[in-house]
Amino acid sequence: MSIFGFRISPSSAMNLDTIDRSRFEELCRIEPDAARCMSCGACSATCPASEFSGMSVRKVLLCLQRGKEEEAFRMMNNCMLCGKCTMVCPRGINTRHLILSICRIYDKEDKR
Amino acid sequence: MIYQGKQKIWSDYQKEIPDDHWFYVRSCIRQNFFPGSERMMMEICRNVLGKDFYETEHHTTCGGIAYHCDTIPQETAMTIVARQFALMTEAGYENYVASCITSFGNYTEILETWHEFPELEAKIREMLWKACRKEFNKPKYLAHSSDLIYKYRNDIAEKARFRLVDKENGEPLRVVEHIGCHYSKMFPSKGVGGAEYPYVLAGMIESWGGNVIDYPERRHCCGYGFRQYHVKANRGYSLSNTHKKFESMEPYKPDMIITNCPGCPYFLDRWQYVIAEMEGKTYGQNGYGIPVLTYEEVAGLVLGYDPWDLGLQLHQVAVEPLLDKIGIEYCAEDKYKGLNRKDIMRPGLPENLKCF
Amino acid sequence: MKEIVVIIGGGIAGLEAATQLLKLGYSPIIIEKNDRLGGHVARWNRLFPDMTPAKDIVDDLIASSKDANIFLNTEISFVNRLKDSYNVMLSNGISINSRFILYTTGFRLFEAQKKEEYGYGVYNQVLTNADLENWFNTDKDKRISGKDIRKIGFVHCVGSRDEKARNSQCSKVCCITAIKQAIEMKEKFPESEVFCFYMDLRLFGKKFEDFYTKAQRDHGIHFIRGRVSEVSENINGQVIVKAEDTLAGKPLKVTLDLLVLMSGMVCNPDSTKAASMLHLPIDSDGFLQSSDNVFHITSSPRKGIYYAGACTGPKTVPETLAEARSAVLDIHSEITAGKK
Amino acid sequence: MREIYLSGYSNFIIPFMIGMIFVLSWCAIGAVRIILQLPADDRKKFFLSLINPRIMLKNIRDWFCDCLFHVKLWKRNKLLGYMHSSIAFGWFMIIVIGHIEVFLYTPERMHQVWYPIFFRYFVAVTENTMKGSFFFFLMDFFLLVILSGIVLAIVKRIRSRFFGMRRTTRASITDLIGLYSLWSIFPLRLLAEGFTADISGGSFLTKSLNTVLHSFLSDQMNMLPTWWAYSIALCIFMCILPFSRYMHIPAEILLIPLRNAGIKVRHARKGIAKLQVYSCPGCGVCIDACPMSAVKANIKDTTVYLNRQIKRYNERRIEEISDKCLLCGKCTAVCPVGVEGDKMRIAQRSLRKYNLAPSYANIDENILISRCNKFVNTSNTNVTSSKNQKVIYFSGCMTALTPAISKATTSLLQKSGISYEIMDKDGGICCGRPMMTAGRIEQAEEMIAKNTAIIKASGADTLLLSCPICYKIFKERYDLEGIEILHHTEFFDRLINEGRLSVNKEDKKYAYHDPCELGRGCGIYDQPRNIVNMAGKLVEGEKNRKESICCGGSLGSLTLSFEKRKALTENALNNLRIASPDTIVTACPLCRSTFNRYSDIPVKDIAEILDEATMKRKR
Repeated sequence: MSIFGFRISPSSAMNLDTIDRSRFEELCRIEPDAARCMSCGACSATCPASEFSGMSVRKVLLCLQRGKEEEAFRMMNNCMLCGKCTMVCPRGINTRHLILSICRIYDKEDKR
Repeated sequence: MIYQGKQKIWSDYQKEIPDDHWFYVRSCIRQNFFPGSERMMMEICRNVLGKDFYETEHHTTCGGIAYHCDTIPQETAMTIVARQFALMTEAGYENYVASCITSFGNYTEILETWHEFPELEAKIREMLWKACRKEFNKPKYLAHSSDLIYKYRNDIAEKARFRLVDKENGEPLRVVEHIGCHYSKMFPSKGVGGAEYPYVLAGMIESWGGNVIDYPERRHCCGYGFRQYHVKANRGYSLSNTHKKFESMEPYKPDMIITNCPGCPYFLDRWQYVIAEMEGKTYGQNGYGIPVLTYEEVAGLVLGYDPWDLGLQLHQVAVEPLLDKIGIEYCAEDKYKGLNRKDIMRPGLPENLKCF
Repeated sequence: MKEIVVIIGGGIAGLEAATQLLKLGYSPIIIEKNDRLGGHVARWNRLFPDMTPAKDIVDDLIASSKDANIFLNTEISFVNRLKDSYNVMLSNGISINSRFILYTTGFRLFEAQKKEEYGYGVYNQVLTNADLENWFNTDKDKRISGKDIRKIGFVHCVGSRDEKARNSQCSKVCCITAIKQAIEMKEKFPESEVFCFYMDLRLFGKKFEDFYTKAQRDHGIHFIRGRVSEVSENINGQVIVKAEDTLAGKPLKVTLDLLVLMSGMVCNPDSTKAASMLHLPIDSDGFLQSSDNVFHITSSPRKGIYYAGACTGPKTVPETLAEARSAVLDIHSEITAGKK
Repeated sequence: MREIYLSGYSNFIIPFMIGMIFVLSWCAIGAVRIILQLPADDRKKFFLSLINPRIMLKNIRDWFCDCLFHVKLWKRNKLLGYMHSSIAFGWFMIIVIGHIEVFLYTPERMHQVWYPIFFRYFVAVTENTMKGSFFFFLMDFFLLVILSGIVLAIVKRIRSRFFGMRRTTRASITDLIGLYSLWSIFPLRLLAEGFTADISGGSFLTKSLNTVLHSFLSDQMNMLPTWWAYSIALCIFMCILPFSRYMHIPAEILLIPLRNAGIKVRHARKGIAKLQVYSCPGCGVCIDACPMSAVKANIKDTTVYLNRQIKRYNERRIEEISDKCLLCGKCTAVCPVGVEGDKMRIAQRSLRKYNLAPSYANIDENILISRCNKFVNTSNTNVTSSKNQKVIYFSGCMTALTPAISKATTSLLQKSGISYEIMDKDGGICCGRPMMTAGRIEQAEEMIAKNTAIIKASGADTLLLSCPICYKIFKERYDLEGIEILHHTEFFDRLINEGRLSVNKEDKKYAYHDPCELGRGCGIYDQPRNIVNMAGKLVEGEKNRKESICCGGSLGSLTLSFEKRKALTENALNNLRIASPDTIVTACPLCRSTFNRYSDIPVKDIAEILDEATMKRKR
């Protein structure tokens, strides 16, 4: 194999054909409201942890749906479970339990 | 794929192309990459079809690459182009044909800009006059040289010795057509067949007996992208795009790729070697690559010209399997003999990509 | 003698106007260029938000307006303006004198093949909302029937809010139609995954938001905020859709078995033609221009000429019906005011 | 008194002895296990408490008051109190007097455990003495007391509404067996003693019964079956006891000294937690108390059912029940035996395994410190600053969503001329209580450590809090030596008392709602009421103070969905509306926003009304 000094970079596209959404579906079974997010961003704006780790429930949900789990975990790292997002959610999503459920279902190590 | 649907779109994007009397301008880089191509264009148009094609040694670059790389302002590019038009006017021609896709795109863009902003055209006229005391008329018709081969495709097919079919079973060859981005993506109405499903190369392939294959990444850029390839840090990105195209066309088992742009055939050809060396993957059959040819080369092949006179030995991917499939005779020993049988030396062979 | 009112267009607006005019004791004349009544709604299967069968609505309207004079397969050859009335010449040679003309010329569905990048008419598995409704009605479409449909995509705003397609207006009903059809498809193919590609979700009407919530939670329909940029076909004949997920800020692609394009409402060239005969003003969006867009949406600037329904812009079914009634009331008040 | 049988033995005592040995060994083993399960430091604490006379005295008092007299129940419901204490105390007295009789008349039989129980069978009366009649009377009297209690129990079983209980627990099958065997013990005893009363002697009850029985049953042989039946009933009751709710009788005896020793729930299923589960008598007082019971579907999620499910190891239901709870603490407040429903649930939650664990190590507290160590010096000449107090005000996450509270609070601070700084005006770290209630103790501790560092570095001497949720954890878990932790109600009450805030009473009726975390959580009931009384007329809700009803917005519940909370909030609002107040006043940002969502009466924080009431003066 020759060394050229550059490589084929992996595609940045999210390929929905290859993303494994089984855990997200599991999450939706426990938290049917997870699917009801309309991405308004109120949760992100009010989150005290967003300052530290860029936490945003909206983005977490989206990342999990689009196979960007690592990104979601990174954001969730500073979640304090304070419940401000629950208070401001216009759809009344129980974000606190949602976050706890994510913490239970998903696993950093386990790459399904 | 619904063929009638595409035909309907093609019928919407018909371009008027005069039959004769063209002022021909060459590409800056094609002569280095595929030296046989432009020569073959002249050969076919002048000698085979007997058309009037004029070219002058005084023409320069169109400034397209510099313009797209943001190194010169558009006015500069316009003045360069204005000078080319002046050469055409001086020579007494009205139809302007460019060999290069980027030039063609550049000319189209400039003519459209002048059309929208006549004051800019006046300014350029003034600048050209100040710079070299020349005046010009805008070309009446602007074409890319593939437009002309498209126009003459049936004449060529009549005179052809070979067709793009498998000589063993008469099956049409599976041909990938790749259109240069600047051909019609900017101005769909200026290309034959529009931007989504351009017909220019597809028409040639159909006339010459091949079968066009439509793969998902058909519209995707070859990966050249001036700003990508020329900066080494971005070169991987350039390669990735080509890789994406090949991955996408692979299941269709193409026999060959026809292109109409200076950069595309070069990158589609050479990157196959790089991918083979990096990943060990080849896209042709039996460890070969997929031969990438310019439309002039294909025209030359079907007309029966000697492959080595067309410069096919300068391709990275071996063309011999394709020639065998069509049944074009060639002399393997003569591959690396140049003009007057002068030895041009054999290149070293790659590890993973099968070549001769 | 009964006052004659000429109604141009036999869609739901025309039929409802005729019904109301009959009730008020006038003599409506419906001129319809097609061989059937009911317009676009007659081709639809069920209507949001109550999933009312469209056929019921159209049948009711046809039944209630059966006493009107109806000319099918008829177009307007020309209209002359007389002193205080209009002379309408029909293609079948009949000439009508009337003081009132009601335009219920409606809209035309955007021709999806104009968005070449979506490949309607080029790729097998791409169809429009109208095709899908047709399939719901007839169960005949070789693109769907008998196929193993596992992934379905809906592209919102096809030809709407698109300067390139020369329609900058929002077609108003496509979002909710897409959600309705997505739910219906999910019900027909419970194992399938459904993706809706939207730019904005405009769910303004009564119960529309409930539909959205239902689609999200009960049917697990995926909403992706991003406009589909191009569609291609793979070797199995499936379509590959590319879009940017603008919320994630990342490009995205997905292979689908079926792609439904939500063709929007655009102005009907026939209504433009009919309007030009009387030099009625056309709005910048190509639809007929009302006297004003707040108070007199059903009035034209010209005396005796009224509009109802989607000829003045995209409308929902209830809005169209309401406008038809409102226009009839306008006509009625003008007639009774004249008598005094 | 003389003995009839030389052996002092009859076969019918076998069932009783089986039951007795079984239940005693079961309880002994259980008690040892529970004590062994305690963490070592807790165990030590427990043993030390047993030799502490003050605690021991308290234990004895509690044993009598709680186990025998059911004082708490009496306070709550007289009829229910009587029912329970009649049976418990009556039985206790019968056992005690039985032993006294044995001790007096047949001291050599003291070692035969069954003897006092079946005393009347083994002895015959020889002479009528005053002393003897007295004991006979006492025995019959207490038997009557018990029987009256049992009659009430039967009535309660049929019509619980009669006792003012809207809802009661649904008994399990073992409970029913225990119940029926318990009910049958004393009538059977009466019957048995009735049969033998002519030989063994008796008093008004047994003697009269004996006469009645003899009138149609001449044969004394009937007496043996009844003694058998009595013994069997005792056996059934004692054998079913460990598996029924009657386990609470022995469990409570151990729970009282453990509680008095100050031992807290530290493990969800072991030690005192296990003991609390078994101490639950299943009386169902918590059902009516629970704010969630406003919706019928939630009844099965009350503490009594949690205890039952824990006994059954039904993990799915345990999780459901413990996650749903609002943690308002009302069940704990009303529980007659002292089961801590809220703490138990947090403990259950802490058992949960999470794959992802947040960490706050990346948060640089220095940035946060630099935001909050510049104290605003308010120069209010109207008030003389007595001491150079530096107040750090932690408004908390929830107050960030109710800026009216923090605005009023800072305004009051300025009015009273206090030098203050807002700790989290540009965002900060959560107090950790919400994380704690979710059972993620480790994460909460991490937040606590960060906040402690920030507060200590700020240089403040007082930490002022608007939010009772924060207040509770700051009080309980933070180690802020030298810094006084105050809720704003305490702080403002003090300022008023010190004369630093002068309040103009307004002609308004304020209903004060006790926030769960502030009232039951931290025991602060009076200071807010003082403030409200200063600012206007205080009226109370139907249920108030310890009995106050949770607003329904609590962060404690993990699973209760938004739409299902509405009914709870409306129920709590109805409770406050009873005195038709002009304004509902609370002292918690979460209660305030929850009530505001559904209330037709304005809802304000105590700081707001105080700010308004002090504003007038300046004009």
